[in-house]
Amino acid sequence: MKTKQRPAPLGGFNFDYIMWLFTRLSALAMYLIVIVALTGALLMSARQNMSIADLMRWAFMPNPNHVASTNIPDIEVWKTIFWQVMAILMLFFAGAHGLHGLLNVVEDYISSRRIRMSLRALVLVIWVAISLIGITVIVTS
Amino acid sequence: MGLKRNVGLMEALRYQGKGPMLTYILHRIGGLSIVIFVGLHILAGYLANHAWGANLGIFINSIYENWLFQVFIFFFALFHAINGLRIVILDLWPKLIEYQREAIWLEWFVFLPIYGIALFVIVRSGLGG
Amino acid sequence: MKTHQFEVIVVGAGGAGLMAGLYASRTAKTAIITKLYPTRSHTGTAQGGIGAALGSEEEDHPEWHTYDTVKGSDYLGDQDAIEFMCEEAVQAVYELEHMGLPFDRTPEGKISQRPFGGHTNNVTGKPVKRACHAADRTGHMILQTLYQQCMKNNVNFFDEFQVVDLLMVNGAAAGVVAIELATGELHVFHAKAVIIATGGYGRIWEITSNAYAFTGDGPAIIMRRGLPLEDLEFFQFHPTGIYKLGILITEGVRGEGGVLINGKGERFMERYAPHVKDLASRDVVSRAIYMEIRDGNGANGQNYVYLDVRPESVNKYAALDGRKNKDGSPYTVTGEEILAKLPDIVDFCRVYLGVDPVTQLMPIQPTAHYAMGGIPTSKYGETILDETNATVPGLYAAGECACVSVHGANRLGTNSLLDLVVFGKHAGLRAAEFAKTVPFQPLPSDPTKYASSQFDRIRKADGKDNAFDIATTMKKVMFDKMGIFRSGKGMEEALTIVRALKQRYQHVSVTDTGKIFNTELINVWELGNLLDLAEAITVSAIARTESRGGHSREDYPDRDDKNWLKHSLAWVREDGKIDLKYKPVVITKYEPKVRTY
Amino acid sequence: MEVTIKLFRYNPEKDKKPSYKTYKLEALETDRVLDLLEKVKGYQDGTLSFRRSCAHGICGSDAMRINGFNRLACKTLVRDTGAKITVQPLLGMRVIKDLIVDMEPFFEHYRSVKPWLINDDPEPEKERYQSVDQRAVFDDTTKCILCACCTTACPSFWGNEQYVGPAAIVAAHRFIFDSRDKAAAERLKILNEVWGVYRCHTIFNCTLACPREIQITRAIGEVKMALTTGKTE
Ligand SMILES: Cc1cc2nc3c(=O)[nH]c(=O)nc-3n(C[C@H](O)[C@H](O)[C@H](O)COP(=O)(O)OP(=O)(O)OC[C@H]3O[C@@H](n4cnc5c(N)ncnc54)[C@H](O)[C@@H]3O)c2cc1C
Ligand code: HEM
Ligand code: SF4
Ligand code: F3S
Ligand code: FES
Repeated sequence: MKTKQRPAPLGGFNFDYIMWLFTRLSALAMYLIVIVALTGALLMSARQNMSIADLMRWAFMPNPNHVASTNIPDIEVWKTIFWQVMAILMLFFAGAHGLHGLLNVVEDYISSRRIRMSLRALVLVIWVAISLIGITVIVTS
Repeated sequence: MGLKRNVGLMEALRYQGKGPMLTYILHRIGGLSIVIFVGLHILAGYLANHAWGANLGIFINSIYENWLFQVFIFFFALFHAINGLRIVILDLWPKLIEYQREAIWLEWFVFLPIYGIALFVIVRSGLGG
Repeated sequence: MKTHQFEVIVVGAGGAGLMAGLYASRTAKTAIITKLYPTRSHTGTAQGGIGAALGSEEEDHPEWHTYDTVKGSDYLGDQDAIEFMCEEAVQAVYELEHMGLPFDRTPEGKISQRPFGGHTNNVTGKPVKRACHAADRTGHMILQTLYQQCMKNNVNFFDEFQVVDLLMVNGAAAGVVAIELATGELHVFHAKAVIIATGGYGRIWEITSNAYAFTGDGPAIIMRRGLPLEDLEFFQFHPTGIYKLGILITEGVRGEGGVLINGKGERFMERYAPHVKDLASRDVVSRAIYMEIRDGNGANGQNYVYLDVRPESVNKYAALDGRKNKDGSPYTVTGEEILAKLPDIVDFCRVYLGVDPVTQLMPIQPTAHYAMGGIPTSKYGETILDETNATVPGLYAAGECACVSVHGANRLGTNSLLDLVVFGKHAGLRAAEFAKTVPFQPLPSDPTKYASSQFDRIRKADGKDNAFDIATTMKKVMFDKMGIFRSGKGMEEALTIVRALKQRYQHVSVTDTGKIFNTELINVWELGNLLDLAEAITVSAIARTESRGGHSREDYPDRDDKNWLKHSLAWVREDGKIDLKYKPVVITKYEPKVRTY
Repeated sequence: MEVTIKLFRYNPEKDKKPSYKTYKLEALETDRVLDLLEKVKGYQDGTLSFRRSCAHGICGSDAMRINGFNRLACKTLVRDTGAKITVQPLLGMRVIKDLIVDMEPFFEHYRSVKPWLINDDPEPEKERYQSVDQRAVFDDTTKCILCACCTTACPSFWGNEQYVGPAAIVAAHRFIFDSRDKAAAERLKILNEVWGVYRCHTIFNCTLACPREIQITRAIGEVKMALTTGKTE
């Protein structure tokens, strides 16, 4: 005695839905990156040479800049393509997550559709700008 | 006739929302402070590399170096990360919401010692010890 | 003053009103006027279930249901109407299911049913599973489902409009006058047909399971307009209300195997109803509790006894009674099952008593519960004018405020929800049909005159008396003297006091002079309704010199079919005196017999 | 014991601004806050206005903020509140008078999710079958009494009254997960908008405030997951 299956709804691909999911998934991705960066840092003997603040800075943004001023004897292993890619990934996730978060907070209080759409455009521009700048910083340092 | 719909910030904050409402407020403040700071920091990193903006860049970076600021930002960053994980888990596996009360306990249980240690380290180095 | 025009006006948005509105709106332009948001209606509190002989779990027939209802009514119910209701019951429940009502289910996926007081297998005499239920919030689900269907079908609602007067022109209903609570403004609703479904009036009594809103507005309005009310002396006291608060503990608790225990720890219902014991009909159980208390067997010497639904007691007594599951295994329950089947009851006990029924006893006492009497109607909801069963054109009534009479002298549990659905539907259909055949009556020249005069009187009174005091006194005296057991002397005393209260009521005024949500004014007006009804109830009861169903007299302990197998009709005359007349009971198949359980 | 009850008062016909008035009265530990309001109205100040009906937590009329937290006055005992009680109207609604707020926007949101069974198949002669498990999936959300305790406790709703609010999502959940209903897709579409489920930030104020102890946040979570997976079983 099974009742007939109803037509299953589509996941409804709109901005709100995608960003909702993205926020959660990017959060998980950031965790992953942080863990990889932390493990990497420890493997690269950060334990003896780094303050906790520097370690955190590295974990959240594995960018050679962030460890340049520490007591690490050999900075070269920290300056690889691998870590640059990780840093860019982190930048991508954190940037999109954070800026959308900002937008999300504002949207909670904005009723007008026009303003909402303009803000979204604005945030997109900021995101692209920040990302470009960020990438420049990462690759040039 | 009647009053306008009015929810002032203070009125809202005075609602006796218990544990989860507090985490929401902290999460929100935390998220916002991180984006703003991270944004500035990236800018600073860029500026510091160019002679025309080096001063500003260095100034912003020096805020970060300040231990008082670290006490603040580390609190929110850590809290945002741990609380965010709770939200992600509860959102993606609604069945677990049955344990939401425990989740909040657990969250503080994880957060406090980590932050405690970090606080100790930051303050000690901040006070030049 | 604003005027609206609809073909059919339904007053009240409980189960009966919504059902009527839903059906009337299919063909006629209909509006439902309600003083509460529809979902706040009292139907939402009904717990146990709705009766219908579906036979989803065991053999059952509408004829058995009919017989049980006739017997339950102490033979005062009109048998043609009862037969009609019990036949329609089955389809009515399926219809509710189709509308989306989330009934509990049997393992096969059918509508789940449970035993209820007075419902029996006519062959074995054992309780039968007839109450279709959705946990212990069946009424809530009926109310929600019907409201949802009304929204789906775009029925017009006037929420928080309180009807205060009925307009009659040329002996026919012409509309109603209502006060919009949010503005205090009077609105006239011009209609071809009016359906009254305002619910009961249990707030007359001190200990009651009824809502604050149960102030008998409909019957009181009808009475003031010179129409009769039927069988007012019959009011049901439910055996199990929470001690002092009166909040209802459903009979379903006993259906699931709970038992009543007196102060000595005995299961006393064995002595009063040897066959069905705790599942005897309500009047019988209430009287038994009262007698236990009177004999000094109350718990802790107080005026309450215990209801015991702890799994170990349930299992013990179920074994003693030889209660079996469908497959023949002995009936047992666990604490979790109790919790799953009666979640709200468990919650009430925890919140209001600080008692956990799974491990502790619940202190209970009988509580005023249900008005068997009310606006006399035919089985199609048409309001009856006099003892010849002539009807009032365009005026209909359904639900607890009406008296069809299917409940006679005592209603069986689950039959009220059934009454709402069946007669609500037919009243709606009839009213819409009628509206299609007649033109609008002209409105009287000053339609709001009578209504505003009532409010003006209250506003202008000298304010020497306090409404709250009057209400408290009325409730107390009605509970003491017009409760489960009555006597000629006691009732006379009650009548004197109620009449004195009515005099005092003339002095009650209001301090709130505003218009917007002047709940004080409304409450005082409602108190007037309660007082009027209390008087009519007492007068009707004094006249009936016998004991039958909900009306038990110590001075006339026996049923007297020779003189009293008849319905009473009460009119209030211009000068305020109450006239009584009588009309015969319809008997088809079932000759009155001695009633034992 | 003697209790002090501080009430939010506002009479639109007289007052420009709301104020608080304090009343003292005798009460038992087991008295409901609703009983106290009735007594204040009966003996001390007849102008006090509030809604109530059933007096035992089943009709949803008397939702208000008691000691800063959304509850039903008839389901809150003096035992729980202590001797000092503050009563305010629900937050985020227009106050009409004293403790009475305008419920229309709330019901508007409720109606917006089509809270009624939609199934265009021909009706069977008897009941539609539904297994015990299928019935259990949405049991929790059938308990809602539309009291608005949840929606008016939600910071997102405070922030913007266009958010449909937890109560509406609960109503939608009740039908989305009912195996007899065929319109889950339509409802999900409505909730998949800016003012739908995405204003919910898993704050839990709703769940904690619900007098019927409905796991509201869980229901909302299930709706969000239904949007992600397309599964409504
Ligand atoms: C606690 C409890 C449990 C019960 N359990 C069961 C059970 O298990 N099974 C069973 O069969 N029966 C049960 N009953 C009985 C049954 O629930 C009621 O008799 C029935 O719900 C009454 O329905 P109604 O539609 O007549 O009135 P209601 O549902 O009370 O509706 C009355 C409506 O009229 C409106 N109204 C009233 N006055 C006015 C006015 N002046 N102007 C405009 N509108 C007005 C109100 O707003 C309301 O909408 C129970 C009753 C109670 C109190
Ligand atoms: C591991 C790290 C992180 C986790 C687990 C995480 C998790 C989350 C989650 C789940 C949300 C959604 C909250 C909601 O919708 O209710 C969120 C929101 C947000 N996050 Fe993060 N986040 C992390 C890192 C960051 C970073 C690095 C930034 C800044 C760049 C950031 C900024 C924000 C902002 C601004 C919001 C919106 C706040 C709100 O809606 O209340 N987060 N975060
Ligand atoms: S979900 Fe709970 S709090 Fe919200 S309206 Fe329904 S019963 Fe009230
Ligand atoms: S309080 Fe509001 S944010 Fe979500 S979990 Fe409840 S709806
Ligand atoms: S009065 Fe009905 S819920 Fe409180």
